[in-house]
Amino acid sequence: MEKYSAYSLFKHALGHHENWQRQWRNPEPKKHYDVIIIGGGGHGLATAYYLAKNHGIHNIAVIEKGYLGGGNTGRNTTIVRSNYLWDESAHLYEHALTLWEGLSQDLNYNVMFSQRGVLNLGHTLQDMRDIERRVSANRLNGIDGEVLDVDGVRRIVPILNTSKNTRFPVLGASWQPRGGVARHDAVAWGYARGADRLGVDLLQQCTVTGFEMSGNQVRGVVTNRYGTIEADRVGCVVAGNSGVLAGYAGFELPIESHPLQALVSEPIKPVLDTVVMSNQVHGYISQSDKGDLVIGAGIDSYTGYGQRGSFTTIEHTIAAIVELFPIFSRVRMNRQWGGIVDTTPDACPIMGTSPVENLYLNCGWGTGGFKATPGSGHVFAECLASNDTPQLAKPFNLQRFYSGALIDEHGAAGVAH
Amino acid sequence: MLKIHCPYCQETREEEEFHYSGQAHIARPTDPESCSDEDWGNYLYFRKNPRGRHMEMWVHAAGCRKFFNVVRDTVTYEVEQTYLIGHVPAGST
Amino acid sequence: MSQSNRIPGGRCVDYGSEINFRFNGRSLKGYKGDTLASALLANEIKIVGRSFKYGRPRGVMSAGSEEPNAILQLGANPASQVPNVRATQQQIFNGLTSRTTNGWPSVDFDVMSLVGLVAGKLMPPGFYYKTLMFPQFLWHTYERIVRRGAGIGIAPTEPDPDRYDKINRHCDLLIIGAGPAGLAAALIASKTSARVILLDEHDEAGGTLLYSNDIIEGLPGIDWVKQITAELNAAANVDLLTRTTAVGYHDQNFIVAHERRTDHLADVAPAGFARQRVHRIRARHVILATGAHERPLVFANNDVPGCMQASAVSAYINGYGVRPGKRLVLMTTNDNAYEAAFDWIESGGESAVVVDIRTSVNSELLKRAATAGIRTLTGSAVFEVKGKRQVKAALVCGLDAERNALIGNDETIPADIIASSGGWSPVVHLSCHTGIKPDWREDIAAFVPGATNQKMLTAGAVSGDFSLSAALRQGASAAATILADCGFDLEDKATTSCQEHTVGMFQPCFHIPHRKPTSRSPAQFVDYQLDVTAAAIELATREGFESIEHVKRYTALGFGTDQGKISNVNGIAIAARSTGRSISETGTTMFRPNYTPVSFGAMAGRDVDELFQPKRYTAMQPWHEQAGALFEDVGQWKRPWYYPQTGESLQDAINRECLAVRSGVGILDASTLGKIDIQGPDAREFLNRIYTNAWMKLGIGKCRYGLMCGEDGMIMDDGVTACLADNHFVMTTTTGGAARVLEWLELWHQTEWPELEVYFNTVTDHWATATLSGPGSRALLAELTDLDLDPTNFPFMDWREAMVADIPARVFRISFTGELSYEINVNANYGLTLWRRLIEVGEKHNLTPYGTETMHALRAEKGFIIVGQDTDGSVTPEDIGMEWAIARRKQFSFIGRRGMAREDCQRQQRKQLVGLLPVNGDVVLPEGSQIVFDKPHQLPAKMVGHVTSSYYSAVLGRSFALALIQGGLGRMDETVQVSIGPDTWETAEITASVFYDPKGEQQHVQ
Amino acid sequence: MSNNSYAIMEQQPSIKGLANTPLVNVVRGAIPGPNAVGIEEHDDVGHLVLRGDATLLASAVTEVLDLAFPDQPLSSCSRDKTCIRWISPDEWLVTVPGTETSSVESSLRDAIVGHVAIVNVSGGQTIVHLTGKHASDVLMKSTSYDVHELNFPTGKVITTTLAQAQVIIRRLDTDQFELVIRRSFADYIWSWLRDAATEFGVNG
Ligand SMILES: Cc1cc2nc3c(=O)[nH]c(=O)nc-3n(C[C@H](O)[C@H](O)[C@H](O)COP(=O)(O)OP(=O)(O)OC[C@H]3O[C@@H](n4cnc5c(N)ncnc54)[C@H](O)[C@@H]3O)c2cc1C
Ligand SMILES: NC(=O)c1ccc[n+]([C@@H]2O[C@H](COP(=O)([O-])OP(=O)(O)OC[C@H]3O[C@@H](n4cnc5c(N)ncnc54)[C@H](O)[C@@H]3O)[C@@H](O)[C@H]2O)c1
Ligand SMILES: Cc1cc2nc3c(=O)[nH]c(=O)nc-3n(C[C@H](O)[C@H](O)[C@H](O)COP(=O)(O)O)c2cc1C
Ligand SMILES: [Zn+2]
Repeated sequence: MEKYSAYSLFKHALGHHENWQRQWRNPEPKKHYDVIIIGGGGHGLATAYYLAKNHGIHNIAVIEKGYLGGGNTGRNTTIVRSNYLWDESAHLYEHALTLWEGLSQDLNYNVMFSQRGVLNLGHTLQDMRDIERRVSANRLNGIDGEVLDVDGVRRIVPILNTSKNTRFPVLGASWQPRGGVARHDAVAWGYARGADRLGVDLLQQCTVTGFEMSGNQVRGVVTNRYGTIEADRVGCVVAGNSGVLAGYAGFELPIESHPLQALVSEPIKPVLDTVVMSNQVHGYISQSDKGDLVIGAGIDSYTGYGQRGSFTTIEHTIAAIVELFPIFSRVRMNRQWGGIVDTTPDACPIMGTSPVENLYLNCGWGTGGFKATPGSGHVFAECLASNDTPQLAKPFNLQRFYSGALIDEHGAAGVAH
Repeated sequence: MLKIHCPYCQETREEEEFHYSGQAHIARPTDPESCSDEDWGNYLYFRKNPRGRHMEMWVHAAGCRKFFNVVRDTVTYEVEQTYLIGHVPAGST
Repeated sequence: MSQSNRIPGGRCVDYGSEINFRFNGRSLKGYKGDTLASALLANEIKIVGRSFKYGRPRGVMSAGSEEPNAILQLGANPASQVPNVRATQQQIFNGLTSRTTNGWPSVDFDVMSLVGLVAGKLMPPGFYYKTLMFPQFLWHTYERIVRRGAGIGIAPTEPDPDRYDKINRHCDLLIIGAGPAGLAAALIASKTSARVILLDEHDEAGGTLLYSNDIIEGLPGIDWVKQITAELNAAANVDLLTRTTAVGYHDQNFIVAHERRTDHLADVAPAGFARQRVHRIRARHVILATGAHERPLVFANNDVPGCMQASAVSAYINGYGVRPGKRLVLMTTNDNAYEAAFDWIESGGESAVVVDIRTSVNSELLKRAATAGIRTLTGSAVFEVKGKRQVKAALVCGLDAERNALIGNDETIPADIIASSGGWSPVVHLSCHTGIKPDWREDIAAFVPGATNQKMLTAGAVSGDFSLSAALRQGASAAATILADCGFDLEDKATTSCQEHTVGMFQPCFHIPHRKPTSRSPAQFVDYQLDVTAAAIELATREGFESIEHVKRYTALGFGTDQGKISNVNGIAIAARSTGRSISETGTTMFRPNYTPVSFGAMAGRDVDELFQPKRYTAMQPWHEQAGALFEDVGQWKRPWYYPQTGESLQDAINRECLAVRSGVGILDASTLGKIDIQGPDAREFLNRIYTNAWMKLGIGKCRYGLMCGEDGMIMDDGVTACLADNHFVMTTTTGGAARVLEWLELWHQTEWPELEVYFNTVTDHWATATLSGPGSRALLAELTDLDLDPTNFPFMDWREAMVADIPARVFRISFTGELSYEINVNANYGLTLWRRLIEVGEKHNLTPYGTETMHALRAEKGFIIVGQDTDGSVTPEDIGMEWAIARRKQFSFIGRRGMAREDCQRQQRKQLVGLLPVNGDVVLPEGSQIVFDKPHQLPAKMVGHVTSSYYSAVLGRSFALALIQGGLGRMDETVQVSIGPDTWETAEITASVFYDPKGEQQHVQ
Repeated sequence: MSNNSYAIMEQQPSIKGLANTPLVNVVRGAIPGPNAVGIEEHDDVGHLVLRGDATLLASAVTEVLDLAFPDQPLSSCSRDKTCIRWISPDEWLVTVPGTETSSVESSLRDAIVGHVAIVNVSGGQTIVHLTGKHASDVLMKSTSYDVHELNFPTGKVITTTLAQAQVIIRRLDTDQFELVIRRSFADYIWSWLRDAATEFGVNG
């Protein structure tokens, strides 16, 4: 694989960019793979990459029904942070954040991971208690973060409406400086290119429509394009479609798939250099390097696979943004879209074995899995390679929904994305 | 933006008036105490989550406050029918 | 050079009303009806912007919402700024202030363009993924430089002075687009009683008829339009909305339309008027009559100012009375575009040359051209533009049969405008918003709306039939079909006649070859706004980005504020060719709302400022305000937080309020607690199932505290329920939980236990509640009631009906402070009077009003929990030491019972609610602080719990807290370390959770 | 005067003038405009919620209130100051002159046999009339329900959302609507309506 650098750009410029190599091949599938990953989103591609890179397994296929990174990876608001409340999640997301910090170099692909800091605003006394609790927990977990009062918030985001006279005045915030955003597409492409170089076959426009089973064992996958492809192990990393795939294997999951929407404004000159999130008024916002405001909405209440949600959700989100940033009232919304998020009862992922042998699950990341992409792939690769659940993944097994050992990020921390 | 027929108000109303209430026809086990943790977990958390025809409950929260069932396609978002709690959808055998 | 390009005959402008406006600091003139674009062209302004990536000069390209280049900043002052206004859609008004956004030092001379010239080659699509990675720590610095180039316009720096509005509309028929097709449809519908809405994004109805030379019903098109619009305006059943764009087509025929009500009048809307309005339209049926956008062709340097759509040339000449130049070269693939050349010559243009890529062209047409003095070249193309800051000439050459290569010799034809028409792209956007794909039609080389499950028909150019007669016919017949379907009688089905030019053979063509390969030719722009070239698209596919969605994401094709209206199809065609697929196989990218951008203000509507969310108040609010209370947000409620006296800090006030309750008497407005009236023979049984404790034996006149869990066994709400009569109870819930609990009760009743005879009704708002608390409360209450307050007759946890201050009341002797308390409930109409009387009479008892903060501190001293503060959805009744509230012997397996028996809920070492006393009694532990048993030597540390509630207790003279701690109940008197800041620890001792009056003597007081 | 099964309580003091309506604290006053929208509170009304089977309630209502019983969804029956509105298949809202509230409640209780609930909610809600040529425009800005006369004729009652609150709306006439609103939302709804009506002018 040719190395990307300023020099390579210069060199190719002289050749009128006629000689760039493909970033990945368009291979014909083999009959049999050691591991098949279903789902060519960030998590699936990262899994394949780390399997090949760290575990010496190269006979791998990633099967993607559309185009690489076209699922939630390509439609999220790209917020990356690790300041989760419970130890189990904090450790997992911090593991991911550490990987983010060297990802561009590791992949030789600039994923534009921008550590511009993430603010979670508090508007009520209970918000502030929750913030204190989370930041205190982060501190003891070795995760950066501080509690800011309203002056502190104003210093970081002067354009935020911090007046006392708003409907829900800002009382303070949690602040994680190491948090930020990344260029979502580049994450998928960087992993794809890295995996391809290590021999992974990326099969696009190919839908898995069933499993080849023998008893309670998965032996391969059935596809619409290439028929049956055999595999020793199958990792299912299909986010919003996890329930559908589980259905093919004959079981149900504690997952419901909901539309989650986002929108962008027209590009404006940079005025917002951090990520601002507010649960109380329900808006999430950052400004991309192109200049558009990238805004995340609340989740739609009903289930849906349509990659679109209700207009009311968009209206509420925009009202929240105008409430927080009155100067954006005359800025205009350009485009909205939706993804299908796989929500679990405790807003935490499911990683590890499934009720069916040889089939491994990595799903339930819901509204907030983009930030976990490197960590999820790294840990899940270990899981697939070792046939054992790594320490970081253990608490996220399916069993917790029977034992009751839920990791309630949702009730207790109440922070989405 | 859904439009849902409330079988009680006998009118089709805007989504804003309703709350979604999850998969329909999940009966509470009659004797919870004799359920295993697994049975109970299945009842509490595990869902069909189909891509396509879905039977689900809604409540006319800002209207008559009645719960009822809806058959909705989760891809096209078309509402096929609504029917009362305790009933089965038309066309079922 | 004032309006030197102005000519007579513009149909949309009023030559009698001169308008003064500003552009880049210059004062210019135009006429009423002009768009900013037409007025700039009239004033011979060529450069209206600089391109995003390469800083190239750009001019007006179109006359409508498809405009990619003329994106200006509007606004006369810091609050009225509007970024990214399309000059082609903005009418001018006196005082309009506009400027270009990119280009330094000026848009006419931009230093960036030099950088673009040199560095452009280093910036192929995706270049940033390939560089700026080393060294790792420098990315942040690189990014700051990258961000300097970001954005187009500038956000205002001050809050918006304007209001916005929303309105809900319902109709039998919504017609989107008021061109001939839409008008014909509306005309039919106007003669029925159907409810009809016709909307058009343009300043006036008419569509292409505003600019064309068509004759309808013997009238010039424009006159026909005026006649029809007058009829429609007069029809009571038709709403005709102009300046209103359908921006989103959502499921089940829900259409969002954006109306610009005052943007054409002034910077800021007249007082009382909404600047813009969002229409939320529910339509039984929709007719999509959105017409088509003309596609320019892709050739070298096709972005130099002076390059335009052919139809835009006609629009400026006929519509606005502006001929944007003198010498026209027009390249076309079809007959229709010739009209622009005719218009040019007729309006006095010096010369026009038509370069037709077709080899065989309708001879009539050629004859007509010759007669008009228009030179025509067939089988040829303009392959390159000469000129840097404006068009100077066209390089023209012959094409081979496949149109893949140039043949013969170049000819340089001088020109100041080069127009092109590569055919038409139906405006399929809206039809696709609900997730369907458009269909490619090879015969017309265009995408048309695909089959949809919405109740929608198409008419006119959007359906792929580009003739006027078809537009009129299809509009009428679509309307007739729909109206018949809705059951309306149609009296008049007569069709509208028109005079039509023949539509000749059309030659699909998108990208004009150059002598050099695409990668080496001068830039051939596809997406102007984002500087996406044909070479960029080819490069993307070469690098493996083959899916059209990948091409879009890698090159940014169609990502701009125009969403690629005129560029996408060209881009798709180029991608298709370079991947060896057909256009149909390649497909389009996904269409999404908004069709054109909508200001956030309009999307938010009235849900801003004071009305952002309801503020809920109790009946006593006027008094609280007078008393200077500060308020706490609890859900949507505003609750008095505390009542500071002059000079008091929060802590001072709380201390004062707390001591008053502990030693005298205080009064709290407890009206916000949820209250549910429960009636029916099975009310008790129902309570038994829904609460964890037992209810069968609660007597009339008695109250009981209840804990409510979810099926998972976790606490979800709590409150006191009183037995009013055998079949009649009133339940209280937490303030925030009221609505949820009521829905919860209904859920169980309606879906699981319909056989239970019971009804629930909210009475939260009906009862106002004033709570007297403290040892002095009895004496105070006694002054205002004849109720026998003797504790033997009115003991703790009883309620009585009585007159209080001459108002009928229900008095509950329950306590959330641990003191003798009376909660006085009256019909809320009398709440304020009751309160005032209590305050008045209370004066001599030293009655002190207290707020939620004091209430919280007092209850915490007693170890009473607050659901949501001391619990968080992961806490069972056992965890908070409330086994006593679990009636395991109940017959029915109450909600939560099985859940709390699960393995993990029964494990040892769960977190349990305990008290905490900081060793240093002056330190109030921050609520939320995490707890460890021993100070950690390294991170991550093992946390064992957190502080849930923490206060300074005035009565104890020290701080105290409640905490959830692993196995806490078995660790009494042990010390823990509380992390109260970076490297700051506080030692605290685990204690029982009741700090004050553990025996309850105060609340049971005899 | 509770009997053993249900507590019925006279909740209105005998002394006059102690009451404050939910709209005690709002800004009133006219905003000039040619076709001003009337926004006016009608207080001193007793509100009773009836829950139960139509078959149990119908005859008692007719007997006690001298009104036909609106058993059809979304219908209402009224006479002078008394009105009964269908709310749900087992719920009706009765309004009567304020002073009659508990006597009506008692009479209904006495007249009904079987499982029903009667709840006095007079303190929890109030009635606002919206009148004038633009009254329906104001409603269109406030609710997604189709208030066109063809869909929402005089006498029809709906429970729906008004801005971000809930409301019961009855059409009294072409240009006249009755809104039943909750006390705690009253300030919000009042401000909302005035704001929405500003472009037309406000009487109220
Ligand atoms: C609007 C929105 C905003 C969000 N914001 C954030 C945020 O700010 N921060 C954050 O951390 N997270 C965010 N998320 C969540 C985040 O996007 C996801 O958790 C994450 O991207 C999931 O990655 P993935 O690789 O697991 O799934 P995906 O990227 O969805 O990949 C799954 C892939 O599986 C493929 N697939 C499905 N079924 C099949 C099949 N049968 N055969 C073959 N392939 C199949 C799909 O096509 C898809 O490409 C957001 C999500 C959305 C929708
Ligand atoms: N011969 C050709 O090649 C050719 C090609 C295209 C069009 N035409 C001519 O164009 C006419 C077609 O008539 P028509 O009525 O179909 O189209 P039209 O272009 O005349 O009218 C469409 C109208 O829809 C409006 N519109 C588009 N999108 C909108 C939106 N989202 N919201 C609100 N308004 C929107 C436009 O402003 C426009 O006024 C005929 O006269 C035809 O001859 C000819
Ligand atoms: C972080 C982010 C930024 C985006 N910025 C833009 C943008 O500036 N312009 C645009 O048209 N779309 C933008 N999009 C949206 C995409 O065009 C697209 O809608 C989204 O990836 C979902 O795909 P789909 O619409 O094809 O289903 C952005 C998406 C993301 C995730
Ligand atoms: Zn209903």
